[in-house]
Amino acid sequence: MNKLMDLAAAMAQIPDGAMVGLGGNTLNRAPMAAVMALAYQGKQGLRLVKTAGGMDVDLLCFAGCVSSVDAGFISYETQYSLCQHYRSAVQAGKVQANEHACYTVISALRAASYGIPFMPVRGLVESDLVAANEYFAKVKDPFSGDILNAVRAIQPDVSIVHVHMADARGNAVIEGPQYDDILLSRASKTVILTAERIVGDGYFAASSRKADIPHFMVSAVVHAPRGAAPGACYGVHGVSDDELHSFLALADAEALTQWLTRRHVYA
Amino acid sequence: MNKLMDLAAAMAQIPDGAMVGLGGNTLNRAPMAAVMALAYQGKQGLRLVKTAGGMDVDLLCFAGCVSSVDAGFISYETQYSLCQHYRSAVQAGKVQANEHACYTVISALRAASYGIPFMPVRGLVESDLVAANEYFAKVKDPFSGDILNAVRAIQPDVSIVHVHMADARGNAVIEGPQYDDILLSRASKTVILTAERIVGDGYFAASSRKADIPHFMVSAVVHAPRGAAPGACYGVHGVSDDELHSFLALADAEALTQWLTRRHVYA
Amino acid sequence: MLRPCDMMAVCMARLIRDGETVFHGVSSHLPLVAVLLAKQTHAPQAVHLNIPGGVDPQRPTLEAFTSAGGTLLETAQAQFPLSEVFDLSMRGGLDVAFLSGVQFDNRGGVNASVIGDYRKPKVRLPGGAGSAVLIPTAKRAIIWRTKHDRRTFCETLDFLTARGNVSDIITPLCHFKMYAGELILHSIHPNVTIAEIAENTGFPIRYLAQTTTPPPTEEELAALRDIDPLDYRNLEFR
Amino acid sequence: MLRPCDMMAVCMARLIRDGETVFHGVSSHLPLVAVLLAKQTHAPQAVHLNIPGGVDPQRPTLEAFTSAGGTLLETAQAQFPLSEVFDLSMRGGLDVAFLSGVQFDNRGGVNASVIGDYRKPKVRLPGGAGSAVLIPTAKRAIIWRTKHDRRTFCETLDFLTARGNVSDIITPLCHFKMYAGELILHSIHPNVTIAEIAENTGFPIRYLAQTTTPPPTEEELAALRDIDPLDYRNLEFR
Repeated sequence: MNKLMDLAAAMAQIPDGAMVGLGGNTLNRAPMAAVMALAYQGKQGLRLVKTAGGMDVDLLCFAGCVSSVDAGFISYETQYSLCQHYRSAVQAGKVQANEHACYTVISALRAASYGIPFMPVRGLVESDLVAANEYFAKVKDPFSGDILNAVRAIQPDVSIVHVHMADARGNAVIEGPQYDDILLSRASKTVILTAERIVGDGYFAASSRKADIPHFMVSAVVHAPRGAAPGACYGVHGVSDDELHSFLALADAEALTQWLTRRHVYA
Repeated sequence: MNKLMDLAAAMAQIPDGAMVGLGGNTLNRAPMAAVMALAYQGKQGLRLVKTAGGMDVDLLCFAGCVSSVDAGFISYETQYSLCQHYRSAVQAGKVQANEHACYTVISALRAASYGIPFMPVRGLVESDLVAANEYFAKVKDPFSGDILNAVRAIQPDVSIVHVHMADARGNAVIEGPQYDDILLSRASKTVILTAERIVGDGYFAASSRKADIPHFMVSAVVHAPRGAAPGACYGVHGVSDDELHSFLALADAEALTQWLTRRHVYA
Repeated sequence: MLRPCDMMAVCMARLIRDGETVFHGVSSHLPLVAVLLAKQTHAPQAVHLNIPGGVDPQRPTLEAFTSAGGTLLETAQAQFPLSEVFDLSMRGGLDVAFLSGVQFDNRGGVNASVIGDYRKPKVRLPGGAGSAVLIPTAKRAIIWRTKHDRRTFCETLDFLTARGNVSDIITPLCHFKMYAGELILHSIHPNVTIAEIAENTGFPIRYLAQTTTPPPTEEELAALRDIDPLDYRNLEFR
Repeated sequence: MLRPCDMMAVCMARLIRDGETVFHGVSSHLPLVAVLLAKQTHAPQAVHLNIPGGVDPQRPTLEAFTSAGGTLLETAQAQFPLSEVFDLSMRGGLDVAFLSGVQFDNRGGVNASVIGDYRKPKVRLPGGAGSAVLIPTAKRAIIWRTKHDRRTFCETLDFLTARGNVSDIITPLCHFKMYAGELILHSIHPNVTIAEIAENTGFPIRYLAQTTTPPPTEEELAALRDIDPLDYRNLEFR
């Protein structure tokens, strides 16, 4: 089955209110082209899931697309500093920040992947996060009777992952660091891929490097070269300093719309 | 740190009564050279762990080294049929067969790897295995109140994994199917590697194929070409039909000792 | 001469629908061949899953000693090993699992564990492998068993390894199907009589209609020879 | 002129013992440089773990925009990504985790979450990343913070992201150590006075002895320039 489509059509599959997992890590291989298309399409009420987000989460918060963010860390890292739009949206009560440890996002995704409703977790021994969030609870080890923490499963409706290579059916390879993307693909109901390069149907069968994401988990494949820009894509390009600064300098929603429109026209 | 040693020295690290995880699957890449050395050294009371075992488990049961086997399946598959020594030992009450679903072995190893005492599992809905085995229990989902099954963590004292390549520090690669060996390496307190090939210290740093098992989990590295024979090792050799038949024809413990001694002399 | 192994492989293959995710494990040459047959005939988009983790191996070289070897991975498109196949089933995404066993009752129960007492067995069997978790979670568990006698198809199991979503049982004599919670005779293989089945089955044979399993077509037989030139589908009968 | 970033990197590096497993995360150029420095000097067998999963990267090219990029993997020996590093810590196998935060009390508590109320925060901070699970499970959590003022080192945290095994806190002014459950002044960096520290710390400064942090040696400074020629260890001070 040929799942190739353009970015707009793929993003149109995602309804308002969807829980959306985002691949990559901070400015590394985040699915930025897809994120910009979501913003351009004016999605509402997205519930974002990521271990460590950056510009992806910030941009979607800026564009007013987001109702909640489940993550361990949201920042551009040191060089490009804080996610001011995320921060403002949370402080204004527009976005609910569900703070996890990065590991409890991983644990929650594992639970979804394993079809179980929760995952026991070490850690969180003394932390206000446990009492503050309904997705943490205490569970009793049925063998020893000991009490430990548990996190509720997180099953995104869809995850968007930017990959280096995909075939038209959705078999895909990520080169270099994979971050939590393979797990995200398993935990989610479906996966939308943006890919630097589309390879032929026989490519992976003939290669000793097999696809990391098998086709039957994937509902759409988008050819999106530089689909992680202005962030970096391992082995392909680094960050685009100018583009990042042009985004960070945007004054308001109107400026963002113009910025997105300009990029959309050029896409 | 150079962890290279001969097979006898590596196996001497394993005390009687140890819980030992075995890599590979049925006759595929089981650590047979190590298994024969354990038998030759006359280990007692080993508690074996494997998803699907074959000749490895059968030989150790034949040699009287085993007190229990936690596994989902024990057989040579169809061509070489049943593990008669395992079967006899269990029927004679010498070996305790702790039957799992292969997946509950995986779940139990995951629990150990994640540092948690149990793992919730779907499945086992209607099965006498749950009541018959103390390592299964019911656990309540703290979020919904639903009851589901749980399996107790299994943390082997040591796992023995036969790999294609290792460096002297213990970085190792498995080519082709990895079965549950990567998980075994994470769940166990330590790992002993037998390797088809020893590569130099800079090998993995220079290669785009990074080691699957990192050195700091490994306590011994043994150069053991054909270390999976008479079973198969993917990409290296198939099964040795003659050797398998010579083993399967052994009449009693004395014949086994002679067979092991002959192999040991030739090793 | 119609061989049971060919009839069984074809009967199993026809149960696979196009696009379904299908798993088989170890000691499973018959289902392995059946999946490859289905993909080569009516179900090209079925997704072949296996223990070494090769998704949709393309014309793999079969190996006599294992149905879980590396040749299933080396020609595959993607890697998706056993642990992930199990996970897929646990979260409701596996359509078909091929499994076997040693005793079966007429309510879809399977024993692959022991004859006699669990802790002091008269016969220790290999074990259920994936059965205990796959039978309740896969949408359909299809059972094949090359023995069909009264000890195999019995009133009462010595031990219940699993019960759940068994949908079909294929034997050298017939095709059973679960219907309203009961294992009923669905079709009788060519050259087999219902009396023969009744004689070799430890519970009463019930059916909605007496039908004959359509014999393998020439196309199916040719595909079988092509897929499995060394006749490993017959291993369990040798 | 001794720069705070050099003093901090050296101070952090010296806390790493040979053979230890050591992890740092995102926004962590200072610990990244510190780990590489330790491995190049007194702790060649320390095991460097990071988010992209590169175990012991060899002379990696550092990147300004991230401390979790692919260059840490491409020169590595083995792959061991974030999820596995966390697992390692959860099962008791991680010796050192480098973490940061925004507020610290004198009992080893860390706030990286919010200023003000959790649900209606005055300031939403980036979040604790691994802190809530690593601080209680790693054998030692070493904190670095490039700000040292009374809002950062305070009597009462707005929110407790984590408390546990914090062993050391390194700032531009000094090195704190946990001792009997209390954060005490361990050593004062060169050219800093104890009055300056007291003035900028929101809880009473206590100590067993007034000592000065040994300044970086020539060898350490040369190694720093070699490891980090583009001076990313100073990013947080720019």
